[in-house]
Amino acid sequence: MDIELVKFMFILTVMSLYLNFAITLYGVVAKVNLVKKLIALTILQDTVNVFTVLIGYRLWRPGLILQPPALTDMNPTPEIIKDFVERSVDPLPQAFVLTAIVIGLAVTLFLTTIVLHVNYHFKTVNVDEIGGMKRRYIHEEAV
Amino acid sequence: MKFLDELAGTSLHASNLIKAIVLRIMGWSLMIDLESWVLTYLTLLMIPYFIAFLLYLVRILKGPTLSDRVLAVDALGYDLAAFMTMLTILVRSPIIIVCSVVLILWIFSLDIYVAKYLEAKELGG
Amino acid sequence: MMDYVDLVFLMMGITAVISVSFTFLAVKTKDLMHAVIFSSVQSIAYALVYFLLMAPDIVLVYVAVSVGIYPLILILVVKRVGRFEVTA
Amino acid sequence: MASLLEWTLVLVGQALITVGVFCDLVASISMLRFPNFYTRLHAATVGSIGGAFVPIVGVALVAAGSEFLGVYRWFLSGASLVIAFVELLLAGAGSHALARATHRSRAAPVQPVIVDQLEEDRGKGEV
Amino acid sequence: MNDLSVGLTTVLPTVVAFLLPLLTLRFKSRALYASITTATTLAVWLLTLVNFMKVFKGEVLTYAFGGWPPPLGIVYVVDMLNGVLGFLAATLFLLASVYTFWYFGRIESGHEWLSTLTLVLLSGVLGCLYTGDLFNFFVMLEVLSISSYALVAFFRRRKWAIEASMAYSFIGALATMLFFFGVIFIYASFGTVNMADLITKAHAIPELGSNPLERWSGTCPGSWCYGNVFISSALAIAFMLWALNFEAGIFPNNYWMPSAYAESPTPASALFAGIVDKVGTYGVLRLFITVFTAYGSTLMFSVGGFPFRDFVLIVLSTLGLVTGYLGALLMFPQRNVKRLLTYSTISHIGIIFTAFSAFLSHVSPEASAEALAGVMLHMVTHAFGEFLLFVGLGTLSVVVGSTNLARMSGLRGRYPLLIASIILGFLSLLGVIPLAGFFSKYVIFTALINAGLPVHGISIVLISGISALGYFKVIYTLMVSEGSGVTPRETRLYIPTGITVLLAALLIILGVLLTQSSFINPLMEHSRELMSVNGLLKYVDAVNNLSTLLGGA
Amino acid sequence: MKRLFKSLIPTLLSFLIYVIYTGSLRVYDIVTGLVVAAVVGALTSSLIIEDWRKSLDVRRLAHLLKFAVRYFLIDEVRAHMLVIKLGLSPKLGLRPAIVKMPIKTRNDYGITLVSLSITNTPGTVVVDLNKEKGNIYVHWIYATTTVPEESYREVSEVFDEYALRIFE
Amino acid sequence: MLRDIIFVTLLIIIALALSYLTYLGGLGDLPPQDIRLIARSYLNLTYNQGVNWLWAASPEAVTAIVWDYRGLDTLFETVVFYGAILAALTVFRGVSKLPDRIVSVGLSVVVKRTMAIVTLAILTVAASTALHGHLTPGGGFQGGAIASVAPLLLIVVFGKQLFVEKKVSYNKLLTLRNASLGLLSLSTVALLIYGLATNEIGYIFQNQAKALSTLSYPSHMLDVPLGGTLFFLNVFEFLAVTSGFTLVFTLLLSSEEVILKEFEGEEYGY
Repeated sequence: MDIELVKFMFILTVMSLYLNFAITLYGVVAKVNLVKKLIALTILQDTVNVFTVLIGYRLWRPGLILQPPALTDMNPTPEIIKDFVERSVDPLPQAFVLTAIVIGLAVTLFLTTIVLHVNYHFKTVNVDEIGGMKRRYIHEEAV
Repeated sequence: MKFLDELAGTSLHASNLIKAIVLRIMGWSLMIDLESWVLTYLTLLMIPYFIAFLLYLVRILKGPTLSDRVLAVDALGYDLAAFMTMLTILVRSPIIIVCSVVLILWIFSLDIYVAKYLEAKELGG
Repeated sequence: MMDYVDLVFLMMGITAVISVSFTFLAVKTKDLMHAVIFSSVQSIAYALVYFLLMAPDIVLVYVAVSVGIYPLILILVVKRVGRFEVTA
Repeated sequence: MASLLEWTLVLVGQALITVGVFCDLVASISMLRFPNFYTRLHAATVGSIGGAFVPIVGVALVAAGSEFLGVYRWFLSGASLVIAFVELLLAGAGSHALARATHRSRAAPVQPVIVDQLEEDRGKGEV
Repeated sequence: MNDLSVGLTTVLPTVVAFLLPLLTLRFKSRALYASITTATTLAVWLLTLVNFMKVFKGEVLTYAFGGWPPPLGIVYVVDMLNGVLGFLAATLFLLASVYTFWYFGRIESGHEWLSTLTLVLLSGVLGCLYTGDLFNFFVMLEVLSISSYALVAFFRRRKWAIEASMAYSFIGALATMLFFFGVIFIYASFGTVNMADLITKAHAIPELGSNPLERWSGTCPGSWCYGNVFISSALAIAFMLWALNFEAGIFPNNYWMPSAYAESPTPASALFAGIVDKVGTYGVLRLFITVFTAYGSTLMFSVGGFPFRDFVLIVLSTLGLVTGYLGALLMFPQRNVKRLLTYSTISHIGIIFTAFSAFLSHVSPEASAEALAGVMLHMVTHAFGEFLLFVGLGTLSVVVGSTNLARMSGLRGRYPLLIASIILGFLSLLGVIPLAGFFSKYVIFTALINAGLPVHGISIVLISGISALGYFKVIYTLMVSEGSGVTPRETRLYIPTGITVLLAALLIILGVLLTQSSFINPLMEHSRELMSVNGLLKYVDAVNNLSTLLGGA
Repeated sequence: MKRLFKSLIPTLLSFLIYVIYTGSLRVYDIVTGLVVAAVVGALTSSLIIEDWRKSLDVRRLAHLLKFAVRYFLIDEVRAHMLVIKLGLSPKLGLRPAIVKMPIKTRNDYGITLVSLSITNTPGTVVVDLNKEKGNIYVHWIYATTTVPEESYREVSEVFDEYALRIFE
Repeated sequence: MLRDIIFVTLLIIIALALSYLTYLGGLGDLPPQDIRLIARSYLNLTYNQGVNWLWAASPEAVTAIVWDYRGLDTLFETVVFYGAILAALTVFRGVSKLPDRIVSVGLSVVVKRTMAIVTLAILTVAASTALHGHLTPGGGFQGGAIASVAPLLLIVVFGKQLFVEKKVSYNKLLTLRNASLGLLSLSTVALLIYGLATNEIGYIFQNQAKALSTLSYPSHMLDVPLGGTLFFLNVFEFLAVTSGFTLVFTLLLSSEEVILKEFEGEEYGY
């Protein structure tokens, strides 16, 4: 195996994730359409999650086959467990991501209901227009 | 060559011939390691598969209509699922096959959603 | 002779780069339906990355959530909101 | 040591996978070359049946023959067969649903086409 | 050692929240929902009371879930800082659920959902306060946020309620995601998310030495653990602070607060202003006085000869100053009472953040401890005052059918007790002498002066002075203005009046107690300990002992 | 009793899928598989089975198997060859057409079998169908004829006959 | 436009700064040479009978972490999901009680029939994923997410009318979801309650026997490791997630007409 290529590709992956992070952050903050914001937010969540799992990866060495963190032997001897520890990837980030994905899904479900309601009430999902209406409303309330 | 010599040495009786061939093939199978054979072959096949994915991606980028894109995503998804099953053998962890099961099950849903979007007035109707 | 370890990393890198272009398209496209499709392609790319990172547990949830459920709710919203992003 | 049966399974499986790879490449090329959505549907069918169903069955055979994968190779093999079964049903239904919806909503141009009897019948109010 | 009273606080409301909707299918009685909520919050209140009594005696309570030794499992750690806040939270939730007995008669529908969401919010708040694990903090922050979003959108036919929830939830989701991103940097570089473990890895204090936690998560020699710990702690703190500042409502992130607090149902807005915004503040405090302290933590690396931690604290306290002035200035023109109260909350949170400047590394430990005591006291007095005002004015809004201040004039003859306690609450927030609000502000003020930060100290007085305008506007309307001709819908307000009077009495009693040195001295003692290395050691030792005990042979 | 018979085939199918998917025959798998199959079978039986007498007919199953073998070995291969040839030929010689074809089967499952078979062979895709009149509209990439009856014989007659035998 | 330019430059700066700090070593070696020590501890302990006061009795480390070592996270993750559905029910309250007069047409008969057969396969695969969560990758939420594809696609393919015909009502779904959540939380505190009753030490979320506590769930069932609570938690989570998804999507996919009717008028309350 070519260690230079492997390192380059791994760092390329990390950089791509940072780029995705920046693009979606732009999408969430600067886009005026709520649906666009929603799409960007879901991608942002996914990017953070992929990044997390990437942290728990490890370099393959010749003669070492990586495996997912699941033991395939039902009656393991200490040697098998030792081998398993040497070969498995980090399970903790995976557990974090599992939690984070569900949380992201829950938040997105809620945001969907809210976007639908915004559409029912304001007949638009453009935050600039809604902001304009709100400024007028607050002005009326304050006077 | 040696094989033919052996054959010539024996009388050309049909049962003997079959026996010899079977023995010979078993001998080969002892000589070549099945593991490295499978893995090398699959490693070589990965590359055309990946090229096919890139071509599908070009179609997704070009469009031009919604249906074209969905269709390309669909084909990409099915092929990716097949690709994942091969990769499962390649990385020698059979239990990660479950991934392609879910991929197969869910890629189809995109078709249905878009079809419903195009066809009906209400998504729940 | 190419080792398959290289191949795994190569695929990971290429997939990540592909995902950047699709993220960009998903954020930029004016047609929201096309944006949904692009974001689901991006999700498939991430699913492949998860697969290569040996995280089958996550792929099980991730594919279901972001290839199956996000498109449904996004298409549902787009159906009610209107397909094209209107810029004021 | 690998027995004759295992070699047979592996070789047949690999043959199927090779066919699958070929179909897949052809499908992706046709997907680019074909002129409109309806013709591309056929390329997608090549991709999903020849390019996915066949190699998945091949993988099931290879896995059944590869002893080095451990006990869980039967899991791999069985799950592959389930995938193949489900895929056979879903790919067709998906293409059909998409084609029908596209034709009904006129989302994609039907041209070039020699004859469109569906459009004619729809004009007569028969569909 | 393993205190069940700590562990049950979050699990109990969760179990009840799971089971409550089942009852709603059978029984349609509002009183039943309110009594179940009240009974649950009462039980939680008793548990937090027990915790508070113990931590006041100087113990640090821990609970390891599942019996796992700490860095492997999740551990709850309660010291003085979160013990006080936990007790405060449970008290406010208890009062809010008592208030719902009255309030449920005044809304059309959704009583069962209001009860359930309140219970979910309770477990979210207590989980955020008690947890000793950063990832668990993120999860609990999400529990808190999602129930808050739902409560803001409770009146779903009112379009501004939906808009407020939209503004809150979109940026809230982004903020919590960034918090998670920060936690990931911590894990990547330190290899742990447990706070006690993180403390030992992030500090180079010889007393911390070797500890049982390292058996599971390894040691961290010098600047390189699994990555460069300085860089990653700086990155992590940047992301996490943004999220926490959003929850607390500090300057660039405070635009969602007025609408959200004004549009949510009264008990919910009272809870938001009382305790939910304190959770963000608590998070910042925990990060700066326990996890990344001035005693040689990884955040103390110098940037141009200046410790990075001080730099962050200066930014925070400057933002706090801006927030304080902004809230005070914007309070006056408001006609909507709830919106006015929200701006008051914003300005008080600004005051609390201003006090963080006393935690700079060159300030004397004495002044820092005094500032911490002031911050804790101010959190309590502000929570009581703001809760009282939201409940009182919210009740009046329900009664007159509007949140407009002008409609509330001329009610003083009708509800004298309620109005009187509301005015006491305002005076306490303003900082008038016999009331508790004065003493908390005074402690912060003297601490800032002692710390050599006169600008910050005087700003607190100025902010109070500016906000006095807004407060007196309300007091004037309630006390002096003649009636606007609105006939109130109700005559008897036993429950709301009882709650407001109770809180007003509490504010007076607390004010009187704070003049006694026998009451103020233990508090100062506790905050001195929290700010010192001793407090750090105590926190770590509690977790260490638990780990040794549960780790077995 | 009727419900039991009705859910027999779904239960068996579910159990089969469960065992194949699990890929092992430990006691745990068999026990959980039986429980899951019973529940899933009971839940989906009303969706899947229309007439339980037909579903328990072994001869129909035999026809189905015969059809499957024929379909994969002959029809699929032929269709694939055609489309691959079209896709790779330097000059795309397409003759796309949407052709109406009358089919004989009226049963839901019969129509499904015919349509899926046609769609899954490359070169022909069912675009729409009219259940009452028994017309299916097929997009055909290389239409040799546009007359409904002739194209029926070309494309769907085989499938239709098997569908009649299996489901009618 | 100016706003866009400002944001773009800001974000490019953020991306560059992140990249530079990563280059300086904020994340350690890329790719990491080895996993972190705490991960080694988890992998070592998860199915190590030699350390049976610290094992999770599950060969699947991720499920063991998710439901045992860090079970509290997952319980509250479930609460977040529950809260999101609760929020949807709160803002859609009233819609579930109105009769939905949507006319169901659905997609073509081919898709309907295929969907009916595939539903069976999906449910079976999902149940297997959930029931083998402690042995192979998978678990309660994974199974639930796979299973929920069935009701979602059934609604989209057949139309909402199907659920009315099959008598899958709001109340039934709510009961199923909350009952399974209740059982889930009960199985997390079961050993604590048992311990309190018999005056022994028990913990919230206890699974196997610990250093100070002898209480334990069974570690094996029939001929496979069971993982104690993991099995029960997976099953209940599976039921809760499936019914929760079905509940929220039946609400979200109600026809627009009905929802708009529910939103007529201004709401009283402060």
